[in-house]
Amino acid sequence: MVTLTHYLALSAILFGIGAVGFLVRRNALIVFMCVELMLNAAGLAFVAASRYRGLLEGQLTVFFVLTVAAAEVAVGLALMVAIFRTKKTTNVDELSSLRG
Amino acid sequence: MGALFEWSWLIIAFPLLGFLINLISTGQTRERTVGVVASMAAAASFGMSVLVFAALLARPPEARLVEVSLYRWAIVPPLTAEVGLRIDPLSTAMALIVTLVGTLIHVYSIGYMAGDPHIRRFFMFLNLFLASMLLLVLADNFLVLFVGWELVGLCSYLLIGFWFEVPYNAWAGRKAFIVNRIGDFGFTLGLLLLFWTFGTFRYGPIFEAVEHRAVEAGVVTLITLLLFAGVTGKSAQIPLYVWLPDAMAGPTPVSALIHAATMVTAGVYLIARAHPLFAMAPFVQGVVTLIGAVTALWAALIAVGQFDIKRVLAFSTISQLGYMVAAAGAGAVGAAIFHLGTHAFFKALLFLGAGSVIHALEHAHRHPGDPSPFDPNDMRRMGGLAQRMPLTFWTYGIGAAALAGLPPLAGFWSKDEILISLRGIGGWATLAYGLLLGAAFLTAFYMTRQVGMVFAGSPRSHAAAHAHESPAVMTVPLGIFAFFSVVAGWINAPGLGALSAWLEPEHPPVFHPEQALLATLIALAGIGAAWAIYRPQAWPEGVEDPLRPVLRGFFTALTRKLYVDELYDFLFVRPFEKVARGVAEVVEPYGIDGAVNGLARLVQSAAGRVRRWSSGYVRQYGLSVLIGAVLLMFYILWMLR
Amino acid sequence: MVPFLVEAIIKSAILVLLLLTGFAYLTLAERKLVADFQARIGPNRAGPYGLLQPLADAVKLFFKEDFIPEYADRALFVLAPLITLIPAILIFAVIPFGPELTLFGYRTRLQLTDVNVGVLYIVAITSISVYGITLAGWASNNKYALLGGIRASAQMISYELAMGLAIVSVVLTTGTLQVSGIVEAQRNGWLLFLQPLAAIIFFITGLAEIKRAPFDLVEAEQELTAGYLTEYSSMKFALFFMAEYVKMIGFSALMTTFFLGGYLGPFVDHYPALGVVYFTLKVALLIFLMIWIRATLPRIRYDQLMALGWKVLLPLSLANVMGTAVVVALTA
Amino acid sequence: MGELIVFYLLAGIAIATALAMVITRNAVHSALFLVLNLVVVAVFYLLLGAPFVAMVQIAVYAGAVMVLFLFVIMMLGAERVGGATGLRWQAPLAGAMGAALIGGALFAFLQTPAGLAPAGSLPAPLGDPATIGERLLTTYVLPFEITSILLLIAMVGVVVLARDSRSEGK
Repeated sequence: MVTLTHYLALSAILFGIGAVGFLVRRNALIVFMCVELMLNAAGLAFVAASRYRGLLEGQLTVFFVLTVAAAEVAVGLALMVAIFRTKKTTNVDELSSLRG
Repeated sequence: MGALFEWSWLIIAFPLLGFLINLISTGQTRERTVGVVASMAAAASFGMSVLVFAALLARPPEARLVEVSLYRWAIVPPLTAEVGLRIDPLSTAMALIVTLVGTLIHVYSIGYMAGDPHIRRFFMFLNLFLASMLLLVLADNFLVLFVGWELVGLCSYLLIGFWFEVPYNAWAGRKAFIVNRIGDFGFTLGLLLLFWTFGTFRYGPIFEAVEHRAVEAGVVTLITLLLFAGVTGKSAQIPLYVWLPDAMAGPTPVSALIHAATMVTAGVYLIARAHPLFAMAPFVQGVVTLIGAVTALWAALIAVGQFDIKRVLAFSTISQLGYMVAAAGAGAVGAAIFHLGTHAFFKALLFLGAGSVIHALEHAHRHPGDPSPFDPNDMRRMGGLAQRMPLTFWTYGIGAAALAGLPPLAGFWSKDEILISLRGIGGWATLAYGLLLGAAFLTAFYMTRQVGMVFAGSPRSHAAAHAHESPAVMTVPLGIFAFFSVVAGWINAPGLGALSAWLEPEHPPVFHPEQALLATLIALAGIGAAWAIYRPQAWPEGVEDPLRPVLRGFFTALTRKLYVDELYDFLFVRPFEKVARGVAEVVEPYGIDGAVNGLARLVQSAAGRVRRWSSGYVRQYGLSVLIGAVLLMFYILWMLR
Repeated sequence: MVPFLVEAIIKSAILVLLLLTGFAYLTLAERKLVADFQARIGPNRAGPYGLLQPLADAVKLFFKEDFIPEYADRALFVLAPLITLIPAILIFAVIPFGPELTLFGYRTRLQLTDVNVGVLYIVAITSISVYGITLAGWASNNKYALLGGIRASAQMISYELAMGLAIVSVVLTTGTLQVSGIVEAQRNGWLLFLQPLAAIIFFITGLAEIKRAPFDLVEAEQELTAGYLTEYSSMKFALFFMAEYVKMIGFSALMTTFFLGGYLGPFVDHYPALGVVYFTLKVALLIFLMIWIRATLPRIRYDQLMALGWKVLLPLSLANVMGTAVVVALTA
Repeated sequence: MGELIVFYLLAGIAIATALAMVITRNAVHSALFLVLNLVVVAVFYLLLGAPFVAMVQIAVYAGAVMVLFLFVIMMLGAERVGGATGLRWQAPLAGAMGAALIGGALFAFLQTPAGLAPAGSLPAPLGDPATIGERLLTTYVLPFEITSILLLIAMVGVVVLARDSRSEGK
């Protein structure tokens, strides 16, 4: 019997992997992908909850998250291209000119 | 017909719309357009007032009260603030006076202000002024009335200081505003007390409660006293009248508007409006009546010693307001509003006439290119203008005669009614009656003096000798006002009594021939006395004022406005300035600045250490967030354990 | 559960088998037809009328050397042809080939699955079919290949928008996302007549999506040698080739389903098997049209391609969607 | 039972692809693993009775977002990133924190009995495109519109950001 807990646990694991990836990888593009993975994990939790509660709102939330993620990726990648043009790198550790 | 009342908010909306149109119009708009838009807005408001008035007139007298609820402003239990209009005889009468006078002044301003670089701002404020006053007048509760009251104060400040490039003008605007604030402070307290007592701001329930004696008389006494404090500010009564003479700093149409229609009448209107409250506090009624009467005499006295053509009129207004306040205080609301109306016409006439004179002198002075400093308001530099500006002279003469109370002009009837209403009461009212008779004499005196100095004799300056009549856009309103100054009194003449029937059907106006005779004699006496002193033949060459040798030191005191400004300066302004300087020199640099700087230094040193956390590494920030999230999660788990 | 699975497996098997032979003879048909258009004879040596030519080609490709460049990304280089082929085949899962009919006493629909999000499924699958080509280009580690791959994906992404919007017009008109529902909605008239603009846009964008002439810039020999195919040979090349032709069939099937009434035709209600015939005929007609276009029109330039996609087709399809929405809202 | 096997199989793939995505050195491979992960999650959506969201997930995420990623990676040639880092101590701490996060979450979910409840009988039209569409255009029409504006803003922003300032005015 697959329960909500199964899905929530899977979601938590995926989220955790995404979070660790975000903190460990230095390639800005992969860092970005890790954010997408985390969003995706959250989406899974939403849809699972939606199924087990019999509510549609979870799916709608995922729908909105998807569109927002699309917008975010577009802008983020454009930023990255712009940064690459001037800095010639996508290493996040070399993009630290806002150091205090 | 009832549907018309639903649209009565248009009376306020039209000038507001004019204000908005001129606000959003570009700087390139032609000045003519600006003035026409503003005047049309005022005229539309007047038209709407007439319609509402007619609709109300069509109703039977006992049904002449319509309350229009417009908008629920705020609900903060127990306070429900609603914006509503009260259409009743008093408010429509006021609205008619305000919009009629206001419209004519707008039209006049097109000519008077022509060429001013900031004419758009001027007309915007003028429209806003009118809208605020109408809001004040038409409101159905004290709160909205207060909003209008304050807006009127703001507009007066803006307009008195309209030519703020001259420091004196800005100072005069500030003075008007601050003096009004003092009165408003009492007014605000009165409103709070009112709400505390009655639990509402709406006129209807409050007056009903008063009628049923549902509240203690003591509280009402306090409330009315506090409200009266506001009145002394706005309607320029002792002790807060000092701002009005300085309000002459504004353009002349503004003075006319302030004196005739929009600003100073607000106080009288408030007393009339809150009449049921005042009726319950006989002590306050006595105070109001006496203060009004004393103000009337006091201001009339000062007016005798003034040389500025507008300043004389300003003190005259204070004096006439004293009449109205005294009448309203004595419960003669009809008489007070009657005088308010007639006064609006002839005072507007006088101001616009004075404006016409000033306008002419200024142009005549500027024309030959005389570089010497020249005050076009100074009556000592005038004289002999009757031949050069006949229209202005004749209309001005009518206004002066109306103000002096010569029958059958407007001032005669309304002043008479006030005097009669005070006669039968006895006690303090008799005292007030006496004072007002004295004031009537002085009124006739100083008006004759002014007419004599300005129009009679030979010119006493180059500019006066070369003055010309003003353009039609200025003289036509003069003619209209002159017409009203003649006939406005007949509306309430004995036997007709239309205004009284309209405002208070139960009190028809009474006419005592002997009173009328007495008043006429007093006025003639005043005119005669003034003419004896100021006729051109009696005026030797080189003498500044023939009255000075007669009164000697006292005349100097009169020209210095009886030293009241100096007294206030000594009593309030100087000590306040000392305290302020003390605060500025001691408390601020050491107390406040010290605290702020110390805090800043603390933050600075702390930031120096904290900024090392801001490493610029995105991943490190992310790690901080994750650590925070983990800690939070475990905290929640621990709490739920 | 189990009968459902069995049915699905049987259906899929038949489908794949049909597609594979269909693809093989499609290559022959194209060569023959183009030859005819160009007044040539075409392949005629292998078997009667060259009917065994596809077989000969297969044998030839099979025995070629399977070459992998040294600096290529080996895993992706191998996977790319598969990633290209699979979505092309997956499209057929929701296409109804005929109405419901009884076969061997078993009532079934000539459609693998009739999900209620069929149209979305089609959009989703088309959108991921970009991967194979892009990856093939990248994995080859070759400039021409990479440029070809990027060009291909840019082209496909650009035209996907207009294509999606054309499909939206169809969905708006029929009011369903179920593919069989769209077919059934055309009983009273093909959508080709109701939505002529959408049909034209769909056809043009479809040509670009499957990179047929005149949109075959990806393989523009003059500029890119063979584009993303440059480093491919032998069976892997054959897989790409196969994917191309399967996509051609798939697109024709989609066009038939969306605009030409799918399996509908005279007497189809009485003889359901006729539906398959109609369907096949319509698909064949469209394929003929595509070959005809290939033989007739020259290849357009890359900037012309982008301008056409973004400045003509996209606004047109947007306008069409808006117009359709207004009409639907007014008639509802 | 079959359901559980499917779940564990898919969950295994999901976790494996996620890990592979984080671990692999090559950004293109990372992106592809993420695509796989997204597709697996879409399959989960299908299992959970959300076909619409599943299709949108594939079309938007796999079809658009990740293609964009691949594009940028290939265009910038940013498959492998070089350069130094001043954060050597970060990786172990991040790993520990991630483990703590997963552990805490698992602990919390396993503790909560409500999560163990089986799926109730599913109302048939839940997740059906018509229902979702209706809900989006009635109850949630405001967020829906806001989202469309957001997309427009993103579009304009991207055009502004991506325009090469050097080629301006040509």
